[in-house]
Amino acid sequence: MGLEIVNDVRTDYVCDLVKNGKREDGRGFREYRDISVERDVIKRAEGSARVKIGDTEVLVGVKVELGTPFPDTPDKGVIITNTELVPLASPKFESGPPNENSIQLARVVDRGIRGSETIDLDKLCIEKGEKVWMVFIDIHVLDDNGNLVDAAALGAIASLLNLRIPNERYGLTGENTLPMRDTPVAVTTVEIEGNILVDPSFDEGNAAASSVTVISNADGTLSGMQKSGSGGLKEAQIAEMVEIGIEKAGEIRKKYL
Amino acid sequence: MGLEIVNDVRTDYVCDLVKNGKREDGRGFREYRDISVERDVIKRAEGSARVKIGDTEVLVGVKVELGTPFPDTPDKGVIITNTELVPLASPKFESGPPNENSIQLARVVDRGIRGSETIDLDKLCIEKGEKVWMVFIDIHVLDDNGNLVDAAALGAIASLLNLRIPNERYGLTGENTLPMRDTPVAVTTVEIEGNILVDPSFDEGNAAASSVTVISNADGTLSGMQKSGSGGLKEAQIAEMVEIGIEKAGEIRKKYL
Amino acid sequence: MGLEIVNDVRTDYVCDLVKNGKREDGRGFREYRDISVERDVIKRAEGSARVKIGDTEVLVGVKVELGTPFPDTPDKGVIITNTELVPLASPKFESGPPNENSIQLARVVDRGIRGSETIDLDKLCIEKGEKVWMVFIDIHVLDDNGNLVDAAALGAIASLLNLRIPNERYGLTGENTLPMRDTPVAVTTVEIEGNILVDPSFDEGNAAASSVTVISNADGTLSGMQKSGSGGLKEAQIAEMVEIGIEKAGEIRKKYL
Amino acid sequence: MKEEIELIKDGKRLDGRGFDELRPIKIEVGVLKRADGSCYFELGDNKVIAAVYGPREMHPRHAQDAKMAVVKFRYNMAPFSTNDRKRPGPDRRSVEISKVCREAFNPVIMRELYPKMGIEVYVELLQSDAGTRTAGINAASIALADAGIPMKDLVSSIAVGKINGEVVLDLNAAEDNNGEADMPIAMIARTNTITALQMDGRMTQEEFGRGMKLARGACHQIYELQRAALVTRYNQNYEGKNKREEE
Amino acid sequence: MKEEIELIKDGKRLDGRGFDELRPIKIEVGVLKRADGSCYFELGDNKVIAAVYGPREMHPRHAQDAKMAVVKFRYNMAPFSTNDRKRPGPDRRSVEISKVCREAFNPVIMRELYPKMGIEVYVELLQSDAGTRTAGINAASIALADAGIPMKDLVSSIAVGKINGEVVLDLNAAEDNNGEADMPIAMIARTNTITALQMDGRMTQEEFGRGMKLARGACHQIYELQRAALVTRYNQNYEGKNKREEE
Amino acid sequence: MKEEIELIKDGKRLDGRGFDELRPIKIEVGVLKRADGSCYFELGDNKVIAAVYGPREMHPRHAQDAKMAVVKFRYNMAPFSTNDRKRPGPDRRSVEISKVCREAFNPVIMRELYPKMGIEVYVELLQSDAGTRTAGINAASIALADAGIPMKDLVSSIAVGKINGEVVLDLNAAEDNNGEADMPIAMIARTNTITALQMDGRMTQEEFGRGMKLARGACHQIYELQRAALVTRYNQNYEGKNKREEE
Repeated sequence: MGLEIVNDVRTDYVCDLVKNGKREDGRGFREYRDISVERDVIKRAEGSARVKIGDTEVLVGVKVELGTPFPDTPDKGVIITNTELVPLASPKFESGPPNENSIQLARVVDRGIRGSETIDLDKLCIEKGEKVWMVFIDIHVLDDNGNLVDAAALGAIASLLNLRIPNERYGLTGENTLPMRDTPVAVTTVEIEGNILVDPSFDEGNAAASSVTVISNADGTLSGMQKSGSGGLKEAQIAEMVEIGIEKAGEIRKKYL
Repeated sequence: MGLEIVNDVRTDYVCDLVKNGKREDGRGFREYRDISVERDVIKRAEGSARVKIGDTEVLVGVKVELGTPFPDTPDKGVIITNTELVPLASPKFESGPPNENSIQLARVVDRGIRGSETIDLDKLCIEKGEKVWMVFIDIHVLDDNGNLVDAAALGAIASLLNLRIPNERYGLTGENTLPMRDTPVAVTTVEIEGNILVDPSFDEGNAAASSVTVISNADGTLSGMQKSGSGGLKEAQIAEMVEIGIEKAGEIRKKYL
Repeated sequence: MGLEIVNDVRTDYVCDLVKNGKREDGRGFREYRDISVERDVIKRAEGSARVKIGDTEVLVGVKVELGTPFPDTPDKGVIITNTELVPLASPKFESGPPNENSIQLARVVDRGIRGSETIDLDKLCIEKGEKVWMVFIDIHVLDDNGNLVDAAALGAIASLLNLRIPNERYGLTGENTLPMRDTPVAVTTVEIEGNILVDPSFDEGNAAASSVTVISNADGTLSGMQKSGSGGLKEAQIAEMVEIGIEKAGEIRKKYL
Repeated sequence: MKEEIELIKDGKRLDGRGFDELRPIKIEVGVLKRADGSCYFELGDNKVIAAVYGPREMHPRHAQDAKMAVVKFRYNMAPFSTNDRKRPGPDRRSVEISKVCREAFNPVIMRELYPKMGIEVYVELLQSDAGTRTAGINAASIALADAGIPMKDLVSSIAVGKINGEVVLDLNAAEDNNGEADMPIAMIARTNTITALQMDGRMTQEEFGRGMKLARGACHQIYELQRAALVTRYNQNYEGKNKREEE
Repeated sequence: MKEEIELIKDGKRLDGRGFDELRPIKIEVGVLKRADGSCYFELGDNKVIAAVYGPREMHPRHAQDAKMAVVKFRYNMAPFSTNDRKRPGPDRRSVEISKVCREAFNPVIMRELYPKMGIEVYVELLQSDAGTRTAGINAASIALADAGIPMKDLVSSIAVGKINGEVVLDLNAAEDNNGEADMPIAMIARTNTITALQMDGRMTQEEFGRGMKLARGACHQIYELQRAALVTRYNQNYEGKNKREEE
Repeated sequence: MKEEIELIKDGKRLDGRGFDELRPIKIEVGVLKRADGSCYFELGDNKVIAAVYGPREMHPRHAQDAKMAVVKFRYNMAPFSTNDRKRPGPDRRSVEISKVCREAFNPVIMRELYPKMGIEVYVELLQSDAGTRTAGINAASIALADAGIPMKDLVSSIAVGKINGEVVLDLNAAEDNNGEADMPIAMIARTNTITALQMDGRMTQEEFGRGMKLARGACHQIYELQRAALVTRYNQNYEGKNKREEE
């Protein structure tokens, strides 16, 4: 109960600021917090990246293992994206199987990578119907201070971009790198009091009625979208969010990928 | 709490009626509600039937897929009967894994089909120890207004009676129909105030101390029985229930199968 | 609540006794309750033993089945130790998946057997990478009156000592006995009011701040240890516990194995 | 890259539809006796039933909201609704869809009228052919109204997508499996307010805009069908009631 | 159709029993210290222990019944009780059996004496050889009495079945696996009131009637054995108590 | 028997360490914003983060202790922390380790100050190389202090083991996998009080004694590093506060 009142107060505070054209941390509405991307941080993973957006911190590790393909795609490798919202990262997260928020997070990141066809799944096939590479993208959230999805998506693509295929470990030969065909970047905006803000902080995420994640590719095409939250949006607002999404993705791609 | 009082009142009402030789809906003690059986209602299923008994509605879909046999029966196909008491169907059902009621329902239906040896499991074997047909009988309850088990069992046998084996889908040739050896029909009676009533309505099911499901075959032999509920029954009562069960099964078989 | 007060009272009672050099049942601090080991009590198991330590009763059954080895040990058999703290055995046990207590119990017993290399896992391999014997050690607690771990470990080694490999059942030939290389015995001591007591009763187990299980072999070497409980122990206390552990294990081994 | 499969021939889709054409829709209201409100909805080969229970006491208590009703939404596929049998119980896909659908109704349900209560919406997919979540939302919208849950307006839903380079309305399974993009949308048709939006696949910003326009038009059509079905149902009830009173 | 396996030879069953003969029964009462009541029961090669806890406070609270005690019954097979190791934990079979067994006791336990309380019955199958649920009910009946739970009467249980065309009593595993039908029954022997009944396989109405008669006779025998075991136990307790008082 | 692999050469271990030498340790305090206290800890190639939340209200209520705070400890390996991907979620190993670690802190946390409350400790293994639980305990100890949880003292932890017949300190993965024994220990270094102890493998009583001595020395070293890290953190906070006040 006590906590909910605090939430209400913070929401009111954030909304008041936005009405006056301001944000908690002094940013402009279309401004991201500081971003940092550190790669190859986990020795045991075939690819990894630690991404910070402001105080939000996400660690993505990619493991590549041999497995059997799905029966309906015998000549394609497998990508599995998984998120753990471990209780270390937020007083709101709880131990237990993935809930709808962590499932949505994983699925949106996955959708961006699939939609952009970044990874050529055919190249992950070793023996049709028998042996393919399984690529496990594990998103480990360390500190949730808002906008997890952009950090997770950025960590995923950064990890994939210098993936090492562990041929040696399985006694195989072949290319150890995987040519990437695209670099999808997710940009999340929220609607608060009729305004569109990019990269919501934790409190802004709570205060917003709606949020939209737009994932776009190097050529500016869209490769995934997801509206979330309990509010409605006008077409023009969504168009603006798409516009911002493509623009900001370009900036992030240039700077960090 | 409130709900429980309502239940008590309805139980008293049903019992009073029965004492006076009457039922809520004016039926005789040995009278079924209207039955309807609609077949092949689901395109994606290899067999299906929608059964209504009064306002009770059950949808049964049968899927046939290739799988590996159980180690102890390498030359036999597999039948798996499963019930979902989805919360759509009743204010009393809850989401989650099958509880004892849905498990009992599935197992009683399964028992009838197995006991009557309706399906020749040997004919479901394609390659001994390697490949057999798996027959999944899924009972999806849509509207629970009493006597689910008779509706489910009727839906199951109706679905099986015109099952199509999907040989083509798996690149196999062979007969697409499966000769059925029997037509087990389940008939449920309840004991209320010393009287035996067939096809209990929802309130009658709640009011009854005991209920007995009798499954019988075309030749009048029994192929499954299950007593349920917290009351005791005299031998003579059970004998009467068996008598009614066989008789009513004959009528239903003639009319709907 | 009521129960907790009872627990507190019993704990105080046990502690007062110990301060005066006494135990509930009149034993000396280094004295076990009566032990009995009955072997081959379960026909369906390849090895079994019913162990009683005072009123504590544990039934261990070992099943041996064919299976595939783990990928990283293709030429070794598999041992799986599992404990069920079934609610029959104690008012404190609840139905459901293994909790931390039952997992710890199984893992400590397992550790003793593995640490002593009692079973030559190489001899459980039938066909490298394909077929090995899986040895399931199932610990079924029947009556929890304290010190389950010593009873469980004794039951496990007693069951293993006359294990029959079921070659015939799988159409195999070969030795039906498995040469055992050692006889690890677990001895648990607890610390109460600065004193070290062996073989804690139920109330002593609750009253103790710490308990230590020491598993040792025929030659007096250690093959497993586990401290449990919320207290701290001095080095000298642990040394004493190890000393007692090795001594008592020798006595038990001589008498019951 | 997917090999291109011919999904459009002579300006028509394989099932004969034009680019902006909906599949046939069939609606029945009040089909279940136990539920407080219900609706059977067909969209092409999709067959879905929605049921609504509530507002009723919410369990467990700690899941209650002191200020407004909590809406539960469960999207579930029957095991036999798909080509390969679907294992019973929720999977990651259905958990996500349930969330998106629930949020699609939050802007319209007057939740503040029922603090501490629960409103439960259950959608069962009996037969699926792509676009199942849009069919589910359309059905749920009617079932909510049938249950008498106060709503500011109905929610209507449809998907648009891209096949063989063309932006088209309401993909069927063949189109969805072999197409380039799929974008399910839910909206309050009368105010053009979008309450759900997802996109999968690859499309340009311009195609996205065209898709939105197509979806808007279709949602208006669906809204009219939903309204008509509810009016029919209301009249039936009214007549039924009058009849009973006359007797 | 099952190939017929010879289970009857010269009018006797393979284990030498006549058609209406029970397997050997062994009963020990009060075998567990922690439980409020307990019983070890052997029926041929079946070895089962039952324990009873309660009446005691019921958790969680919402599972309480304001008018009477709630009976919990858990039938569980030890992993090593079967030829192939049984995976620990409840499966569909044991869930169903637990329900049937619980209901078998509802007519006799005076639940109305303990509103809001729970009475818990745990049955562990240590070694199985067909007829396990009947052995479990017999054991539980004694354990309930040993725990002092007020009951109107004991419940006794046995199965009848059909092998090689004959109706026989108390099938063992070989007979159950190769027979035509199996019908476990529980009854209050003194009043011939049936409290549990299941049937599997195929039998005629006439065979069913004969089976009922066989079961009735056997339940009366079992009832006497149950009573005798409880009397012995009572005398032990009484003697023990007297002894202690003399000391 | 394991084939012996050469792990010691010319009196040195393969990574160049002496028998009584720790792997390099790196500590950062207060690395997470959301947690009440946190610590990043490296022990050789182990990378671990610990976070502490609380004391805060404990859910569910029936898990509360009326007399003191309940400590929850969750040891968890990230899926990518190991050579073979670890399936997410707790397994038997992590459940046992969580229990042992929780108990390692019970003697020092002043739980009686916070009746009915919960203190939650979360340890995430990001990269593992044997000795993960000791790294986790060391990290948790600092995170608890960083969260301001009243403790009688810090807990320090290290493993000793036996490789090629020698008792050595702080096994790495190669040594652990091919060694003869491993013994993780936690202690209150200042009072030489052992709060956690496990042993795996095979060692003599004399070797056990030597191992204890080695562990004791190492825990004293670690204790000093933990203290130093906390002092640095405190000074930072203090300076930061002063700076802000000056502005």
